[in-house]
Amino acid sequence: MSMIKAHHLAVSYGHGEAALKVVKDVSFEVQKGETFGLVGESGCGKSTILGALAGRNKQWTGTLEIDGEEIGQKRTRSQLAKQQLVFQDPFGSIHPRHTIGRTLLEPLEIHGKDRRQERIEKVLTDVGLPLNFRYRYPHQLSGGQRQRVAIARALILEPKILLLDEPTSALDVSIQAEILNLLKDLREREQLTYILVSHDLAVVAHLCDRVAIMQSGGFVEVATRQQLLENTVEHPYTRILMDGSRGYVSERRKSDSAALPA
Amino acid sequence: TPKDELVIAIMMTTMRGLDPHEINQLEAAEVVANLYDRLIALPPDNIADPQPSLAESWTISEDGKTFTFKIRQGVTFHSGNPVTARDVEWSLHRLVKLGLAPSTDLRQWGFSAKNVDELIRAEDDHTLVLQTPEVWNPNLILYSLASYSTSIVDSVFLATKEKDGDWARNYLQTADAGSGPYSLVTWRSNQLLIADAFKDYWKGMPAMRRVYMGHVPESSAQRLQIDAGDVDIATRLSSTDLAGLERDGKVTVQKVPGFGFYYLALNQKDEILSNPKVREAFRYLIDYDGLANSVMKYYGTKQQTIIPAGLPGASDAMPYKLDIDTAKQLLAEAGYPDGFSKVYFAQPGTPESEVGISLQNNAAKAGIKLDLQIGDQIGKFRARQFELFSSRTGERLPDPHAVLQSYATNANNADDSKLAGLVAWRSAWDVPKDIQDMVIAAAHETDAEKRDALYARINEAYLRASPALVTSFQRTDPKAVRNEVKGYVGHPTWLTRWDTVTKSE
Amino acid sequence: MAKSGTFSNLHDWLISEEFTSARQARLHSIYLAWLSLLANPLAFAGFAVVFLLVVVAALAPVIAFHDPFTQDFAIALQAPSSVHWFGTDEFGRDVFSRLIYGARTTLYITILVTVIVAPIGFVIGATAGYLGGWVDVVLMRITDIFLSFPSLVLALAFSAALGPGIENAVIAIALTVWPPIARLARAETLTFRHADFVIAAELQGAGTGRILLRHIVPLCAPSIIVRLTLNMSSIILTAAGLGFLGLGAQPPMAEWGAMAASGRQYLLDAWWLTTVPGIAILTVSLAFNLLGDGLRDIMDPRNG
Amino acid sequence: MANTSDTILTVESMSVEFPTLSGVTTAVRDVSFSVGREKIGIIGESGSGKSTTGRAIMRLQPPQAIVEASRMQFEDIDLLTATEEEMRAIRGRRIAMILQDPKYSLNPVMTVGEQISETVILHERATPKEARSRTLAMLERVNIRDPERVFDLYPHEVSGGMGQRIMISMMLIAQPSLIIADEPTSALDVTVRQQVLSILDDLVVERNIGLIFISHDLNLVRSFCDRVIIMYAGRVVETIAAADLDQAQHPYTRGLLNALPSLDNPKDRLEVLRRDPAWLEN
Amino acid sequence: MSIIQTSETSAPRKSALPKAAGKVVTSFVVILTTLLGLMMITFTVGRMVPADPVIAVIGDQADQATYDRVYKEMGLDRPIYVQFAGYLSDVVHLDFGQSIITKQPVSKDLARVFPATIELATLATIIGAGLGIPLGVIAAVRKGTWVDHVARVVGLLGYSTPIFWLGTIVILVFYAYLGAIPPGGRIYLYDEGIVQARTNFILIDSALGGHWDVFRSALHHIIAPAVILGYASMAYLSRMTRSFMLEQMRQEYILTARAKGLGQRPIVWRHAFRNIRVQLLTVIALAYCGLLDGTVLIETVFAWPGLGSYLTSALFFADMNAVLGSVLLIGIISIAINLLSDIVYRFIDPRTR
Ligand SMILES: Nc1ncnc2c1ncn2[C@@H]1O[C@H](COP(=O)(O)OP(=O)(O)OP(=O)(O)O)[C@@H](O)[C@H]1O
Ligand SMILES: Nc1ncnc2c1ncn2[C@@H]1O[C@H](COP(=O)(O)OP(=O)(O)OP(=O)(O)O)[C@@H](O)[C@H]1O
Ligand SMILES: [Mg+2]
Ligand SMILES: [Mg+2]
Repeated sequence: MSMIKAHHLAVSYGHGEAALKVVKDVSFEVQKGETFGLVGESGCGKSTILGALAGRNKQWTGTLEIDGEEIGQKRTRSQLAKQQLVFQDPFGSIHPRHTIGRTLLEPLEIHGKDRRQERIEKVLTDVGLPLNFRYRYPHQLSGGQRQRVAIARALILEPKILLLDEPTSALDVSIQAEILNLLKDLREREQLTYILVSHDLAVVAHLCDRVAIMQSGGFVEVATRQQLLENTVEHPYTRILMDGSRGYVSERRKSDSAALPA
Repeated sequence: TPKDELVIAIMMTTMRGLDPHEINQLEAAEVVANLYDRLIALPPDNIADPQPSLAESWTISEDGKTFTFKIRQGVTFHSGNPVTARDVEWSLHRLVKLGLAPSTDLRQWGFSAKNVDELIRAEDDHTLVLQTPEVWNPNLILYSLASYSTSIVDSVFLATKEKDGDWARNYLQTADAGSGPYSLVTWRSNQLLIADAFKDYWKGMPAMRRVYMGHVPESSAQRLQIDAGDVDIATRLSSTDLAGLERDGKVTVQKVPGFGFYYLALNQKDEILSNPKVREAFRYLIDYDGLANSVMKYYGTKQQTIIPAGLPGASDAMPYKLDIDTAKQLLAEAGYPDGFSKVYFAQPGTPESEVGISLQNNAAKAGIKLDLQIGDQIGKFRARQFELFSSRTGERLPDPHAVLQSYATNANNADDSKLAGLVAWRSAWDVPKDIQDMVIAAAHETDAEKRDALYARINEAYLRASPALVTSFQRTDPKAVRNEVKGYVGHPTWLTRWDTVTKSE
Repeated sequence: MAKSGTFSNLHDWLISEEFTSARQARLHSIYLAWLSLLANPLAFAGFAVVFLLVVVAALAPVIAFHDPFTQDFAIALQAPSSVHWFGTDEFGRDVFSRLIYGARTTLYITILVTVIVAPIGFVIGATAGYLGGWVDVVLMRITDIFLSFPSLVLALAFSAALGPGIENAVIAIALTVWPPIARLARAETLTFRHADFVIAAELQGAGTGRILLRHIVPLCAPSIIVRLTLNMSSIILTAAGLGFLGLGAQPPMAEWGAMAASGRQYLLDAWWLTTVPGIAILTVSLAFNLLGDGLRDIMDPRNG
Repeated sequence: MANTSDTILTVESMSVEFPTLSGVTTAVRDVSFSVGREKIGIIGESGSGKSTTGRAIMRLQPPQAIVEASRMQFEDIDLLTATEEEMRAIRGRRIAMILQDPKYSLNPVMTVGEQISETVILHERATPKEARSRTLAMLERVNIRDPERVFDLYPHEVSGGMGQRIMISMMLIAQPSLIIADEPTSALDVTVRQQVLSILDDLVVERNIGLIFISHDLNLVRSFCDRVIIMYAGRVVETIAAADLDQAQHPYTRGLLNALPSLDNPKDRLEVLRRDPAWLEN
Repeated sequence: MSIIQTSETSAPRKSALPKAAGKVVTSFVVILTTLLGLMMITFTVGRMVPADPVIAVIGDQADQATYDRVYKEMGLDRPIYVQFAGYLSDVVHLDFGQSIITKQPVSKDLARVFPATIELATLATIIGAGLGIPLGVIAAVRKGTWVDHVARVVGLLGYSTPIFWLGTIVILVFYAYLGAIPPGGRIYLYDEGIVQARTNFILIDSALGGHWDVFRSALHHIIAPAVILGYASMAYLSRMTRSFMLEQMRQEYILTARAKGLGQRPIVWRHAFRNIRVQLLTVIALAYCGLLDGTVLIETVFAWPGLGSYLTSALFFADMNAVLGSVLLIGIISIAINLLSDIVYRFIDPRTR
């Protein structure tokens, strides 16, 4: 069953002459429980696609179907609850003057849910945070802890889809590992569907089943995880990105010794 | 200041134009007094004695209705034109026909735009005939012709300045066309006025070559400046500053008497305030002595009766003093033992605001809560939309009639009769008929002795009527003059002259 | 600080970040602010004076040992003495007592204006900033119109129009104070408008009202509070200026500006009449400024 | 690798402390290392004291910071006793520093050329004209195609990659013998990063100077540097040749390596770093 | 790495100047609506003032007939919107009506009083900026030292002093006790009428005419009010400069400059200060407009015949034409100053070019 279906999706910013088409005609489908990756350089439109899916960018054309339901530019509250966004920067995505408890309470109030304390406790446990963290303010938390809070906030409405916009790129490697593991666990436990944006192919390959490689608003290639790991991607641009995630390739050394162990 | 120049510090904010037939206030009148001459002059030291000025002499007909004036020859305006009876005729017509505030000076005797052409005529260049529609005490007419409002303007010159039949009104606001001892050089509103001595003045060129009037609104600034010798005369000083100056001895303070009062008006449309006992109670709530020794020291003299001191019929009876208990008792008798609350409008500026604040304080002690609002509320007073109002008046005729007409006549107390010039009407006070009749009779009375007696009776009756207009002080206008300045004599009807001024070392 | 046992326990409890309740979390942040206030002597001095002002205003009848309204011309304009600490005025009223009661007026005006202005300024500014588009254009146009009057002129015009009186002065001053607040609220809102946590709330379905009140208010609050505190000084000065021009508080109410203004008539004989209330205005307004300046350092580190 | 033994900088037991409201924080503790004519990487988690170390070498720590060391020798100069004036002569001239984000580390209201030539004018008393030609040459050296045009551009008019190349030319124009680069490429895209790094690489090798390369990207440091210093909570836990990184001994280093997802070496679950309090003692 | 907000976000009321011609039109419309709103408010307020304009003309004692006639003459019998429309159409024809106080065309009055105020405000701004900006820079550079604290107290005192009171005290001390300054006004009364009014800036006129004694007299008069106003503006400018500088000194590019080996002085002046010039300009413009405020009180204290005292007395006596004319002028000035600072802004700041 496909959870997300985007058909000829195009997204733009601005109006009239200043209008800028940032995502140009992309189509994809994500199955329930699948993780779909989006990779590409800064400004190629990754976040914009997520924004359109999340209901943030309303200037899109094409068709969007989420959980079997066709979605319009305006959404109802329950439609909004179906997918939740996790942002890149854990320092900017949590209200600095709300305690964690307050941050988690907020969506429950909006949606008028019951058993609030219980839900908060559950979700804190789910993301592996001590319960008394709910009295803390974000500045008293580390980056990784904040990102857990952000994930908890996204989960508390029991969505079907998590849209992850570079969820670990602001974090240290060691913390990144924890978050990636957490995401993996949650996916299994809650039967979640992910779309993961990253510029690091290694991260994407770690978590995703399929990856769309983007360049200036369009997909250049949709590769499977297998293709990435086996280095059998087709597009040269994908290859450059793969090199990049391995580190620095010395031009001099390249010319010194033509062959480099693969 | 230089020896042949005179510097006067005034508060200029109320000086609105210099057209003698339009202005209505003291500072402008002093300027007009010096830019223009009038048919008759009233010497400041003997104010009730009309003296020739532009009129060399005059005769009054037997029936008391026709006045014939002989116009002085050889007098010229600042423009060089000779002063003739035609100018006098044109000037007086202008005053009446423009019909602005000062025109009351003639209109109250029955002159109107309709009849003035006929009643005021130049027989020839040197003879002016003035007929009154009714018989009035002749002094009233002569005094009126000595008022700043009857200043004689240069009709020939103004003919060139006239636009759209405006009687050169626009031009005269900021210029002069007179024959007085000074001619206007500059006037910048709220800043300064410069006048130069007129070389060809008929009484000879004045000693002060140039006169400056500077806008110095602050009392303390005026005091500092006169003390330092930066100005010669200061006219807006608080009592404290005047006392201070007097102490230091460099300056003499003149208390120029005026024919007006500090009054408290109680709106008679108000049920409480129209109670005679309540009115009476207010007379006991004024701290006559306290004020007289402080803020009113230079601004007034205690006077509780309605005829100003120095005029026929005046009395020095002082039946009232501050007496909270009596006031309380009167209020209780009136049925207000617990007092009441009223809104009280007082005029801004010293000493009116202090008088108001003092009254408020005493009233509070008697249980009357006054919501004092200090500000320019004359419009509300005129429209009878007030509860209590206090201010001061200043009349320019040295005759009891001037004050009494306003304070003691109210021919029709209806709202729509709009006798808004009269403070009695404004207070909605239906003045007892007998008092009103006596006031009218006295104005028509030509026999001086009978008239004096009549005024004495009016004065007494008025006091007994517990009037809606509570008068406490007779107005005086203080002027501080440096000792080296001689001959500057404050004039009770605002016609202070500069041509008599000299300076010693 | 003396560290007796209970105090240091309390201190530790307050300073600890291992919260066990929401109340502790709140008290913790208040306590930290208090500590940084203590660490900033100038701001603390400002706070102390403001605190003193409040105490004096509250206890005016106890502190003032003369009636501030009783007149007696016999003792008018007396120089400061042991009976009348700051002398008497032109009506023989005790200046010290009037000064004490004047604290009430000052506080009353300041608080009332602030209470009126803060919500209005915030709602207008935040709405404009958050909604953008034509709402922004219209609201900011109105704000600009009010801003392009010099504020004293505007206050002057309005209180002249509304008539003298303290309530009218409050309204007039409020009219001049809200536009900068609205501007500030808008600027602040704009910086948060596209913040991720606001977007997160939007994507969860929060309405405009909720976002403004729950999310934007707490963020704008520090800088608006700082601005309001600094404004209190200018409110005091404007009120005094109005009092000086004869608007504002009406007799017999004691108001420092009016006292200083009416004292000017007696400047040369009774210097205390102008000097004393002037210094009072200066002190209190300086105190608010010091406090506001300190609060800025404490609450709004961005402005250093 | 050339002249690794030729030591440029020696740091022995350096500590940096910051007094704060709640006591003194030690940002760097007892750190010792030396730099030769090589590319030495410093890696570690956020807050482990990498930048603080870099700045302390240039004596550019915030005024309230307290720096202590038993020895800080740069070539012939004792950095511990050098006066501020001497330091100024060293900064930019002999030790240069490249910061993370060109968008913020270039003065927005001065032209690029002006900012570069300022260094030459300052340190070599060059005339403006000389400075200009030196600048143009340097710009060319960092592969900027139209130096004349770029000279008069303002920082907001250049892209991130170009900005970082400008930064490099500004810092290398006075021919320093040591460069401290604090995450010089983390604001850049993968492709641009490659270009910038290779320019830096070339210059360092060509001029035979030392480079301290601060980064938190293990793969990058491993492939770019000669030696790696690993920092944890203000301490150096290990110093190792880049090529031997995979054989690192310290559990922290090992933990970091294992936490890394890798294309070449996929794992189902990533290993999570287990922090040992014993690491804090040395 | 993280989404970093641009530094412009907190900049008050300034956006980049419109670039296209269409936007010039928009900003023109904006200015016009502002002015219109300004006048509407003023007009309404003016009509609410309790003082009766008719009585201001005819005085208290006049009778009702006179009152009614003048009331009609002044057009007060028409509905207020008709009066406003009439006023607007006059304004379009550059006719601001006549003042009832001065009996002069308002435009002529303004031409007289406005230069006096400008002269005062300009000198005050020069004093304020000349002292305030360096003080602010020094305070920022020496943040936390006694210099900073002193600068802070001096600055905050300037914010906190009731200007009318300070004026009064200055007159008391410097005129009454020391005799060092004149008591008020623009020049001595007996120097009046000597200088030919060309620009109405007395300093300029007297210099042009070579009347150096009058020039000295004018300078002597302007010093005290200008210093008092300048102090207030210095206080404001030094505080703003300080916080702008602090913000800049925290920026990365300062670290770059230090890493280059630059000394403190070039870092402060060549790098940091250059970055705040634009903001400073805006603030100076604001301060200048704010001074028009201060002049209302200071002109009263020093009997300075400027716009502030003109406007105040016009308000008190319900002189509507004068009030409207003055407010319109003030509005235009503040808009013009802001516009000007916008334009200069574009020349200084490369980012907006
Ligand atoms: N609100 C906006 N208005 C106009 N253009 C925008 C807006 N947001 C993004 N863009 C533009 O759209 C393009 C795509 O932006 P997007 O944020 O989707 O990129 P991204 O792939 O997520 O990049 P990054 O890796 O930097 O997050 C960029 O060129 C950006 O400049
Ligand atoms: N000015 C300062 N005042 C107080 N503490 C500071 C200051 N600057 C840095 N620190 C502390 O010093 C420690 C080291 O900081 P530093 O910036 O050197 O880390 P880093 O390794 O460069 O981290 P990142 O990878 O995030 O850049 C941190 O714990 C930080 O909190
Ligand atoms: Mg993105
Ligand atoms: Mg760092």
